[in-house]
Amino acid sequence: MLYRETGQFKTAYAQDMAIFPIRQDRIGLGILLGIAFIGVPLLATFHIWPFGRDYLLWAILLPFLVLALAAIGTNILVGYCGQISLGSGAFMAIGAYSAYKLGTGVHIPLAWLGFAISIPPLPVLASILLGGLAAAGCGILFGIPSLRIKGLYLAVATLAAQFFFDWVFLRVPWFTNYAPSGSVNAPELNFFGAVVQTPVERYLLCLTFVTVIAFLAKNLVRGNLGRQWMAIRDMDIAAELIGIRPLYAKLTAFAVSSFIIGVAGALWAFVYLGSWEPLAFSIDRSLQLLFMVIIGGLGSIMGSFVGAAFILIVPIMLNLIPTELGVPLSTETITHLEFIIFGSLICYLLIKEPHGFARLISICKEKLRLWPFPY
Amino acid sequence: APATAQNEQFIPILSYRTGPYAVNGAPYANGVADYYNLVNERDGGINGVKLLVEECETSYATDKGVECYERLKSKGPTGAAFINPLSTGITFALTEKTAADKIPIITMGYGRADSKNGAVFAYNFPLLGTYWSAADIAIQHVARELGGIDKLKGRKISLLYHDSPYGKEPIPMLQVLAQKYGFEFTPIPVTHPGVEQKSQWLAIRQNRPDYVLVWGWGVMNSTAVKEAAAVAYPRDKMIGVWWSGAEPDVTPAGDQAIGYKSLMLQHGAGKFPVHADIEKYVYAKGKGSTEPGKVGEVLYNRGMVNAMLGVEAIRKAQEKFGQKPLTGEQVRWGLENLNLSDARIKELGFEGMLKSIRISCSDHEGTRDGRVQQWDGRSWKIISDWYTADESLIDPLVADVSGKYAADKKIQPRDCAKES
Amino acid sequence: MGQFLEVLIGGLMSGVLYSLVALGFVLIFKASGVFNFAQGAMVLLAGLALVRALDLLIANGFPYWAAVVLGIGFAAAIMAMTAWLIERFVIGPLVNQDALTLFMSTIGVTFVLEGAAEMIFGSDVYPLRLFPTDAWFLFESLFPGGILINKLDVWGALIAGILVAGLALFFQWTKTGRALRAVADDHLAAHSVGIPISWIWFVVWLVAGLVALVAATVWGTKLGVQFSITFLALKALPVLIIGGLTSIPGAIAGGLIVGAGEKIAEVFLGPSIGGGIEYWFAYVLALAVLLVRPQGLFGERIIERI
Amino acid sequence: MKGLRVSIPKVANAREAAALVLSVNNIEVVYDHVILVLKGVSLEVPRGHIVALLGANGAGKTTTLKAISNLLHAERGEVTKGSILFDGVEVKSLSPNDLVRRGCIQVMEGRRAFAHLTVEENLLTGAFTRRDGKSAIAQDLERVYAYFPRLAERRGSTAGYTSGGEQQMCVIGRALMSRPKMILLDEPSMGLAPRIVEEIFEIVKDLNVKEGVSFLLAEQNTNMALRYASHGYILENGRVVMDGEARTLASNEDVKEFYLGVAGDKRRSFRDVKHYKRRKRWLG
Amino acid sequence: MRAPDTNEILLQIDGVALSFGGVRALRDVSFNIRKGEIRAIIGPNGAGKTSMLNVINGFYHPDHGAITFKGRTRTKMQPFEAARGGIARTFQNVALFKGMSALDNIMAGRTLKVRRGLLWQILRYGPALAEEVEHRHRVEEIIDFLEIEAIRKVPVARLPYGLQKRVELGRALAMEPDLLLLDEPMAGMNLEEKEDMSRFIIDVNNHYGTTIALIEHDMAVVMDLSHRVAVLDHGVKIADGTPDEVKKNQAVLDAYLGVAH
Ligand SMILES: Nc1ncnc2c1ncn2[C@@H]1O[C@H](COP(=O)(O)OP(=O)(O)OP(=O)(O)O)[C@@H](O)[C@H]1O
Ligand SMILES: Nc1ncnc2c1ncn2[C@@H]1O[C@H](COP(=O)(O)OP(=O)(O)OP(=O)(O)O)[C@@H](O)[C@H]1O
Ligand SMILES: [Mg+2]
Ligand SMILES: [Mg+2]
Repeated sequence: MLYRETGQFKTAYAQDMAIFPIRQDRIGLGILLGIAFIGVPLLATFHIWPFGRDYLLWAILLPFLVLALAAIGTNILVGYCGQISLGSGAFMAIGAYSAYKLGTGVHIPLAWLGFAISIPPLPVLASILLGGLAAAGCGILFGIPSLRIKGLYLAVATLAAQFFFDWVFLRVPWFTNYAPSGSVNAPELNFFGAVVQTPVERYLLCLTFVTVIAFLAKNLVRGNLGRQWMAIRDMDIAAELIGIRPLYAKLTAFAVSSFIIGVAGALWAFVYLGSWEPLAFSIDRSLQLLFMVIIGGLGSIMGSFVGAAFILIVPIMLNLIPTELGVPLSTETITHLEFIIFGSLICYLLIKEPHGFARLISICKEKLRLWPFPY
Repeated sequence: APATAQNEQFIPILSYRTGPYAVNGAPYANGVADYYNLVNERDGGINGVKLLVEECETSYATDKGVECYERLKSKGPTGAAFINPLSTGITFALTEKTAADKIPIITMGYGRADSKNGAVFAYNFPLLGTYWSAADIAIQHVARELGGIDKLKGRKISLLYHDSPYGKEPIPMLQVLAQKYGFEFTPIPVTHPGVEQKSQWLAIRQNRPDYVLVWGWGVMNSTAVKEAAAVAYPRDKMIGVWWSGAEPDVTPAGDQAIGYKSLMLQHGAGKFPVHADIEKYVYAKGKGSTEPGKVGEVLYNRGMVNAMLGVEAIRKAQEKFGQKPLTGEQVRWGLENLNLSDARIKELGFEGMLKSIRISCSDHEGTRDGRVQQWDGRSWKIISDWYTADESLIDPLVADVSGKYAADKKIQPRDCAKES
Repeated sequence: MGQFLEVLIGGLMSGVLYSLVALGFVLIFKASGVFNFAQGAMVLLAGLALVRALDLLIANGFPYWAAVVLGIGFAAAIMAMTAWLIERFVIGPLVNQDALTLFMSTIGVTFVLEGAAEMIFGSDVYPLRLFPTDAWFLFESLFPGGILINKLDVWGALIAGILVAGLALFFQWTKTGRALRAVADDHLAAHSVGIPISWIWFVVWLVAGLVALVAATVWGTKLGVQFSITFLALKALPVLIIGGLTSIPGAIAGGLIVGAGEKIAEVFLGPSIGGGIEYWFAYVLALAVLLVRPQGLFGERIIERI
Repeated sequence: MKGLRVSIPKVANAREAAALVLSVNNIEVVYDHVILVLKGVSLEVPRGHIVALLGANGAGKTTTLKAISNLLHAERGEVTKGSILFDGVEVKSLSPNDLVRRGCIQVMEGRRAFAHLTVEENLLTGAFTRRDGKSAIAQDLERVYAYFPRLAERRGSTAGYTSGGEQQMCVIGRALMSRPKMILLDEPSMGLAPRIVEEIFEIVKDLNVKEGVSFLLAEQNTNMALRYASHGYILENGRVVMDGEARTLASNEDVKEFYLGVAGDKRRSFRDVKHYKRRKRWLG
Repeated sequence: MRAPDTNEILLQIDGVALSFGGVRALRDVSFNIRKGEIRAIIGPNGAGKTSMLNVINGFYHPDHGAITFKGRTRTKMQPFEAARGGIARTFQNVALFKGMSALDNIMAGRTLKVRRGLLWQILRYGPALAEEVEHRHRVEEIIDFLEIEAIRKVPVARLPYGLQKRVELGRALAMEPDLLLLDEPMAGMNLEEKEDMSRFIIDVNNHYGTTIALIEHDMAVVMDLSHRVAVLDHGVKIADGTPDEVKKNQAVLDAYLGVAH
């Protein structure tokens, strides 16, 4: 009874095309945002359970938000445009390192041309966004093969980007400002004079980024470009024959997706890690993002969040539970068990719902609508 | 969670018993855990303050390491006493956080080489040796084998390294040394985790360097030894860093490893008086964390030494702050004022494993001594005297790099002259 | 010249060793359209089962040859059980789902296999010595130092060759082979003509498991059986796509190309740009091949029809 | 028309059971756990008969056939109620492969040829369950080529590249290769040239008469279907709304008007349907 | 039956040949389509009808021959150009975008008419929103016209075959084409649905003046709807003319229709 559309008449198409056409969804989202923007920071500032220690904020919520953002980016490419990519980690790295370079000042001596390009250190916000743009640029470049290569072949080919950039950031000392170990430190997080320092501030920063980008991304995928992407995903030949240019559709998907992933990469480096090395953006990260998107639901912004939560948090929980319960198991056994259970959970979930959490949620909604009747 | 008693000192253990580096991570973690256990079982803690330890699995992955740190840093009545990440990557990621949280980070024989400078890195303690010390010691040994420091001139020395911050750390020092002594230095990277090294070794076979320094970890070490054998590169011209000189690094290669050498982080394998205690108080009670046969292996011993230094730092700090659980900041004082004489080391049962150590504000490394050992097919044999790394070479580099860090991070270096 | 030959030969050989792992991928993909992420974990499992059984048997006084035979039998049994479990509980229920879902499910399988294998058999490094690992030096009269050829590589190449020949014949010439290809095309239609998919998948996963066991004997001898063996999967991927996801001989061809290409690049190009390039070079090579032939060298044409 | 159908257990005695090759008893099918598609469908196919299953788009014909050949679970569908007996055996307990072995094969709608196999390989997969030797299979292969000469011309081509009609013939031929006792034909005439359609129905009749093969025929070409079938069922919105002998159905006024397009006894022109009023539905 | 008023030729095919390996799908086929007419193409299975459409809208490139569309002659079309030039089509094997709702599928057909770029779409505000609403209006008209209001938001993969065909027609109509190519639009439909479909086709042809090329195997439909019929067999055009002429043609009877129809 709670979840019914009855009585909500739409009198204009614009209403039907709103982000959440159903009132209950809007209310739910409002509550969620309220909790995220006001509730959590309040609890955390006053160290009220479960935010007694910074753990929840630092080690769970912060990475969750950033990875959810990256998952949205990945979802645009993989879920909406159907271009399977295992290079997301690389684009995070590009975002992070470009933002780092821009934030610490760029100096390119072009000796043979007789001059040098010098850019003074940019403000953090600009560096992060430009880092995203740099990732978008590289994304377009590495998206070009997608015009010819499809499906799993493309997936493996995107690994070329992954390994190539891993190597570049490891090997080209210019990117790390010649740090001997190749590990670099983020510049101070100064936003127009306000320095972001504490976990709560960091959390709010990431939350803002994620919320804004998620809404904009949702706009995009609901609009014409989003439909072009999905058309390419579902049947590229037919799409071409109705006037969608694969070149434009695929490359915009690569660009938008890489931009978001790049911004997420910059946030991961600047806000979460603070100090990082290329390994922070390894193939494992790419795979992790792909898992999030598949488990969350391909082609669903909402699903990206759920997927990110599942892939990130469930292993941690599984790892925590035995210690918290005081079960006397060695860390080794706990970790092995964690693997086994996590793997089984993934399989179970997929068998229950091959299209991930997003579909699960929509089926639940459909059931709610019919409730109390089964069909 | 089990109720924590108020008179307990919490110590986290970041370990990796799974994943690609488990082979080396597990014995180390066993040594650490067993020693803490020993302190509790034999002495009832440190001056009556029991040690409460919790292990967290990092799989040698930086982000998991950060998560573990966050999970454990404020447990126990006073929070973590200190933290041993056992990974250079995690060390880099935690350096800033630990400074903010005021928890010392002990990186014995690894971590950032520039953190020797305690004036900038107030909370980092690369005890017993950094990679720059290691590099210098290795070159000293090469010179000794060649018959004199002047014989280095014109020689070829290659560095086969794990392509990560860990493997890259020694490069600047080796470049300095190459310039100074006039040998030709070639760094050769091996991609993580190092299962494939054929091209590297084919190149080595052609290039015929006089020595190959191995800066590997995990599977990379044993693979290097095997590949060396495959291209018939003499194993006794290979010198591993102290992380490339344990049993798991040579046993998979079997007889092919005979002759392979490595640095020692002071101690080697073998049993010392403290091991008798471990066997008596820990293993006899069935509380050991590994098979008794593995007690006394290189990495096990290193874990013990690491744990012991931490315990002694707490003990030292208790002298100043009282016999109660201490905060990280207090333990840091203990670490910075740690001064273990030979006599004290003997008392602790570590005689023969360690030389005396003295840590200060300006020198968070304490000592930079090392020896060289060689694998004879069954065990490691010590084949050299003690070397001490040359501070006059290392310090300028430390000052330079740590100065840059301080400037980046807007850290006002402490004035060590004023610190007690 | 001598060095070039040596690198070339060494590269070709180590490429064939990758092919051993790539073969497992091809088998499963060919028979079900599933990209089996768990192949690396299966190599680990097979290797651990084998080496632990061997250790145990030898410790109990079995003669070496008997221990080897029994050990291999034990490992094969473990792989059969794994194949059955995977078919029964994971892939079977997911029949007719799209490729990404199936791919994801094999990732779940990977986690389970890695956890279980290490939990049951231990996570240490276990030396395995089934093949000789020393080297021949050929043509010492022609080139200074001769040309080095590793005996293990030769063994590996030999075994891979036999496997590929056998499997290729099986797929091309038997009714089951045809049925496998039909299943990969359309699960539901295959069901409808009465192809027993469960049984077929069990067989294929079993064969893939046995191929993993073979790979484990060779790679285990090379590296020692340990967790890092799972990383071979990443080395096998470029091999796989150069050859074509559906081609068994392609796995060998891809292996040769990747092996030779990456080793030559690393040795001759690497030093001038900093080294460590072979990982990405293999993938860039693969990318280049795909740009010319999007289905890999020997893969089935991707059908574009409307 | 027969009387009202309720869910009385159909198989009253053994003799009747033997006479029925297939009986579907009041089944309900749900997709995705929420979408109810079949709402109590019952039908039966007497041994050696051709039974037509008619109905508009989305009425549930395909779903019914898939339920019979046990292919639903792969599409996340489920028979939640009722039972299906093939040759007296509960279908649920059989795998699709068992069913084919027992002689019940389905020709799926939508030209699902194995795209990467050649036409001939496609046909041969149809014989997968057979154990009667290579020569018998080769003989049947020739028979199929005789039925569809166009396939013989294209035998070596990759099925994915053949024309729509060729694929359809290929799929039908593939089913014939298994020498079934009962064939579930889902829209066999779709996309085939009129001549071939006639031929297909001739083949159906031929097999039925000479080899006693039973057919359940879901078909939009009502005209043809009722001409060849002995019985017909009309499905509407997941329910059987009318059934009976083919001849009776064909002479029913409603059927005539809505399915056969004859008004009076002249065929309506498609040009003139412009202002044609939408018809009533039997059931909502 | 009213023939189109003009004799203006919209599309002219000259000597088109197309082969795949050994298969000669089209051999020297020439014919034209006049503006405003319904032009049927029939022929036995594998005759090359679909291939012909593929050549017209640029998915296949002929080996020889020329295509003149709206007065411009070229040897081959590019799919995108064909679409922009006003050629839309439906497909023999339904080629809908399976993961999208019926509404989105039809909206996707409006791609070429969308003016606002990426940044506006991100904001989805002001002019961008207004444009989107405007397109939605047009699409709703089509939905009304095709009587598929009820399935607007249903993912097309769930729809029965017949409705999928209708949605596909909707998508083609959304492009507001000058030339509409229909490949067996009525396959798999029962009589009533065929009648509906016929009604749509006639309406589109009459009201919007859209020229239609129609491939269909139901002779009754073809004969009733089309103004002119071209017959292909084995890639060769064997007859061309009004329905009545074609119906009586002996070659057509032999190759295609079989027994008198
Ligand atoms: N996989 C599915 N998931 C959800 N609903 C489905 C699915 N398949 C079919 N349906 C629904 O079931 C109903 C019956 O479909 P079915 O395909 O059985 O009809 P049909 O009578 O064969 O129609 P047609 O003549 O168009 O082939 C349709 O309303 C359709 O929307
Ligand atoms: N891409 C292709 N590759 C190979 N052969 C092709 C290709 N496209 C079409 N053909 C062949 O060309 C011939 C004509 O095919 P087409 O699809 O045009 O036939 P059609 O007239 O549409 O037949 P139908 O009525 O069965 O749909 C067929 O024999 C087909 O196999
Ligand atoms: Mg149907
Ligand atoms: Mg056609």
